[in-house]
Amino acid sequence: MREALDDALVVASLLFVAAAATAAVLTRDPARQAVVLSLLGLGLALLFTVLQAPDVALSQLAVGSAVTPLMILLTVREVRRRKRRE
Amino acid sequence: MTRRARLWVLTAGLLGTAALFAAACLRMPPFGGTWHPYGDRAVQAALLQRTANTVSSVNFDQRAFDTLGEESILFAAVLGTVVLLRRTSGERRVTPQPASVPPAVRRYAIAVLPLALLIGLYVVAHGQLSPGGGFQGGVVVATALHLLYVGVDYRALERVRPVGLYELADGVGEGAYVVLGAAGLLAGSAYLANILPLGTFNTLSSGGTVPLLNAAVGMEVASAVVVLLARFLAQALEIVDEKEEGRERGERRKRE
Amino acid sequence: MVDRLLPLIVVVPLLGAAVLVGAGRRMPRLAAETVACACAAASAALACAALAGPATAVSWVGDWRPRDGVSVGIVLVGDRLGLGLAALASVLIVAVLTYSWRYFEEPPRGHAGAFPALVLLFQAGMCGFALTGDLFDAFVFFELMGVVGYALTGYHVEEARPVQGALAFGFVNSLGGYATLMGIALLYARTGELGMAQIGRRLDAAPGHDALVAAAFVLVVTGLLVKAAAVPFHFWLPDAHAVAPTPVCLVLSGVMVETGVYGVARVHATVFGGPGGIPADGTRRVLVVLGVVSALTGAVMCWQQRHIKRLLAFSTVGHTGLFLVGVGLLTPEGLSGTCLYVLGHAGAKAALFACTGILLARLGSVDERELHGRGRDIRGIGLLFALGGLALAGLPPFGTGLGKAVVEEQAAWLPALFGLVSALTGGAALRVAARVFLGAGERGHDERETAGGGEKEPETAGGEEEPETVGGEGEPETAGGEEEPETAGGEEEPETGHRIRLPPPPMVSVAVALLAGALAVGTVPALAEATAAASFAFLDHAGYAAAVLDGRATGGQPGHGGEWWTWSGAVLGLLSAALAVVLAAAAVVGLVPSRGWSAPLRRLHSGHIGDYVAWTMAGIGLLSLLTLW
Amino acid sequence: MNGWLVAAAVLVVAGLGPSLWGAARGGAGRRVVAQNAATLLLCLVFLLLAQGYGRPSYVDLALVTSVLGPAGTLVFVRLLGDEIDAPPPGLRLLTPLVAVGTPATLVPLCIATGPGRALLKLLVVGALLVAGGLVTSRALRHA
Amino acid sequence: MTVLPYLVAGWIFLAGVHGLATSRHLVHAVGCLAVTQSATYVLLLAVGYRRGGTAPVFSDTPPGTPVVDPVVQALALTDVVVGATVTALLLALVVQTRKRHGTVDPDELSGLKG
Repeated sequence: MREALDDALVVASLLFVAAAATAAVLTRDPARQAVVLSLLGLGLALLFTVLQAPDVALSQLAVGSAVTPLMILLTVREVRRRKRRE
Repeated sequence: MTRRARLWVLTAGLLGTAALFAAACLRMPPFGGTWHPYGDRAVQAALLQRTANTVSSVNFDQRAFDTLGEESILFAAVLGTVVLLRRTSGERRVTPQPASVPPAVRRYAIAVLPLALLIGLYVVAHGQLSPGGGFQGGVVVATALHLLYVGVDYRALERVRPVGLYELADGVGEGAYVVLGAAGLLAGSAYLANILPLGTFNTLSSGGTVPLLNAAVGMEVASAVVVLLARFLAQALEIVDEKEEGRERGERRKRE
Repeated sequence: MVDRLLPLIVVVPLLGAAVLVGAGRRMPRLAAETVACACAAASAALACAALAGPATAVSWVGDWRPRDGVSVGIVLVGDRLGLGLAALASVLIVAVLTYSWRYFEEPPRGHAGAFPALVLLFQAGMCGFALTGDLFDAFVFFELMGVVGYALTGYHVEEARPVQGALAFGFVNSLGGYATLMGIALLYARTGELGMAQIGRRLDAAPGHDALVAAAFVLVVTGLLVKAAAVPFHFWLPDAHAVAPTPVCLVLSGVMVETGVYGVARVHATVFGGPGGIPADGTRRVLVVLGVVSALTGAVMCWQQRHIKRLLAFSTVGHTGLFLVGVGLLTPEGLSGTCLYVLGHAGAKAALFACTGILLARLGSVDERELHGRGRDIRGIGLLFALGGLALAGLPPFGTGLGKAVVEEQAAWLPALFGLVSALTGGAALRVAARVFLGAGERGHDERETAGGGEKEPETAGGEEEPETVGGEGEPETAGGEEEPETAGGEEEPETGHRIRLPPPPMVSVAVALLAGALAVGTVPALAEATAAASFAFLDHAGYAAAVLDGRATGGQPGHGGEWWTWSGAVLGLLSAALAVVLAAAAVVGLVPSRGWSAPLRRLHSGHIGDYVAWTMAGIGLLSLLTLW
Repeated sequence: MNGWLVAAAVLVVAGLGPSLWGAARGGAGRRVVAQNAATLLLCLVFLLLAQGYGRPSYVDLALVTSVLGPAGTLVFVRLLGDEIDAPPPGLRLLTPLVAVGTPATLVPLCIATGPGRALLKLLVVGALLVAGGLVTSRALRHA
Repeated sequence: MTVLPYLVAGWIFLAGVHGLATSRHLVHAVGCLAVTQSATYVLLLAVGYRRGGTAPVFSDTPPGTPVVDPVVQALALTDVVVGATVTALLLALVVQTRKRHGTVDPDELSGLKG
């Protein structure tokens, strides 16, 4: 019973991650993609936790929840700032 | 190539790769199996080294050389970003305009900042005991500082962030890892050997050199992320092209 | 004792880089460059000392020695070939640091140590990759090499092209690295091990090859072949090498690309070479087919270039193809010939790049047509350049000639391929030398006229006398669409900040020393003997595992005296050199047919990242077909 | 039967799934709202998993999420400011989610944990979640 | 269930590559590369999973409990760091591309041909 439950959690998170990855690829606008990537990061953290890898989940959370979106959005802002001026 | 040709080449490649990978998956050991020879040995070794978190033992003791490489990658990437995002000739620094942030957000940021720093340091310090370690905690610490940017103002962040000091800490962290490894050689053992007393299982001082290497990594990561983000922030907020700036000023004057 | 010190070859440059960054803001430029040189030289000395030591140095990092043939640690294996590569890389790094001594214009304020620190990290990456005996550790150092490589390639951010070249480099290499990691994960699933020797033993314990091992092989090799720039994974290389700062090109072309070939050979020998791995026929087919295609593509594209650095980059693609063929024969003689070839090529190619750097510093251009006749007053450099070209063509007694001759003896069809590729690449370099330093032939408008009416070649830089007026601001002169795809070299900025009057002594002496090294490889019999013994040991699948895991040292095998010049080899070398001279002369007097026929091939090199990624995936598909057949 | 894990699975399927749907389509504002909801839900899932697996050390994950989740949302609000349509659709759902979801998860957990350091950690997480949820929805409204 | 995680990893890899090759915006391409890399995490951890095992952290569980493979976790950790650094470096290059080329559309970058 417990194993079936574990499997169900694993399958649910796997499908979530696969869906988030697909959505991230299909979101062509980089700023909006950053939001989806952030959700992909959260999904990965969940998947790692149900795969009993809290260490990896923690580093994925640390990197994916604020630092990567910040870098992407700052880049997007820089790119757009110049576009607007022209 | 035209877009259509590229799509054809890509599709052929993707199909080939998919077929190969799918065939490989069918020959993989079933998911969740019990046969993990290296993993079992690593667990035994970690217990012998009195390190409660086996992952930390693998990272900072058994496969510490990997982590040295990993830290060097981070170090190199930060150095590379600093070089690539430098202010070039023809670019000028300006003082960014202060942002307006709702007071509730400001209060939240200032209140949570010390707590977040504490959590980050806690994650670093308990690396050899519970999930976490230098990398994870270091990133949390660096993120915590940037609460000042998202919640308060860029200038508030600048006040707690003398970039030169963080660059120094970045170098010191990387250097400390290298030197701690060399201590093993000096003690007559191998490079990166765990030569310190192992301490009591499941306490903060257990694991010999593991907590020290962990702390070195934490220091490097925290300062590396701060330096990295500093470059991106400077590009997005501070650095402007003189030509573009001149054009803009001209337009403004015309309007006035 | 040597065993224990092995990690220091990797670690000393890392420490140097940490010092340079930590103290960077306060350090004067002279001190920074001295520290860097000292660290690089110390590491080079260590590698050479280890080469002089016992047969195979094995160092378990953290003292995690194996028990019953298994360990939990990472091993560094200093066998002859690995140490040789580490030594070559370190020596080239020292050459680069000497060459760039005060070469760049004032470094960005507060970052005096940044460039030397990056170079040191690059050295650490290459040495770690050469020495490690652990598959995942190899991936880590592969990535370190990559990350530093992207940053160094894009170092001149003030210009448009370096940024684009670095991006292509970054995307394609990272993708290749991730493919490698997928392959490593598959191998881990099958064998439960990460050490190369341990994986090899586990695979052999259950012989019989299946799709899983094949997929792991294909994926692991993909990343390495991307680094080795084998067709169709090679597109990033000309883009990156043409735009990287010239001192960096010395290392990129001279040794980094070759580490990819080395990685393929290492992985084959230790992991997949046994009964449980990939059948030798499969590996041979993969490497020889890709090698031949790369060699021909590189040679043809090299001949078509006018941007001198891009020309040299394509010649690297061609020669790497030859290396892949040599390694792919899977014989000790083929391997040892390739080693000599790599050594000779590193000297010759690096010397050519060094000369090109002097051209750029003095004349502000690397465009063959634009520089026509403008190198007349530095004929000394021209002589060096021509010698480098002849070395590429395989002229005896250069090391390239010896290596080429040794490999060619392995099969009857090889002399034709090797001769053609050497002659084309060497001939292209000689053509440049004749046009630039002697002012021979027309200024280069002939080809456009013979190209026929339909194709118009957009060309603006050709008529400009002063390149600075075009430099920087001018749009890249290549138009898209159906026009002639071409990259000219006119709008490069001199990297020295101002034009130099006389070639500075460090730059010239580095070029001379590199050529002398290439010559020494072909004239010192001891080197060839050592290489032959090393290659024999390198391919010993079981012997490697025994040396690493059981501590049973494998000495140099007796009875392998090593290959040396034969009459036929020397004649073939002379022939290809003569052919190169003839080709160059024909090109200078305008006897070479129009370049229209190669336009489709040149159009494939589109500079488009999406194209490169698509080709990389197609390459994985091709590799699977060749492996499984 | 492990009720905690069942609850976690339900939250994943019925909570995180719809958040992804919300984040993958529509305007920037709606996406950020969905992202914020996802961090909140994920934090609760972590708490339930820690209890369900019987591993108190997994609570650290929730602790980190409760700090970094709102920080991430604030990053989006700060840098996407002009793209977010005020008030973004779906924002109304956020406050009830925080107000109901957090106590509904935390109270049973606290009861199961009993007094001690672990309880203190849970309470800190809860406080951070509530504060973060309220502040981010305020920030989104004024974006 | 016995192969699903591996297939999901393969799917993510291919989806990321597809996005990378067809991208019209370099920042989007960097994001797709990050997606591609997440396939490697998934594959590594799936390979190391053991049914009924728990995390190899013995601070709150007695030694001797069946645990999942710690080695792949260490590898995945390294991999996460590599991913973040590569993203940062490529984004830095994208910023400069925008400045020097005036575009971030790969179709419009035409400095290097032939």
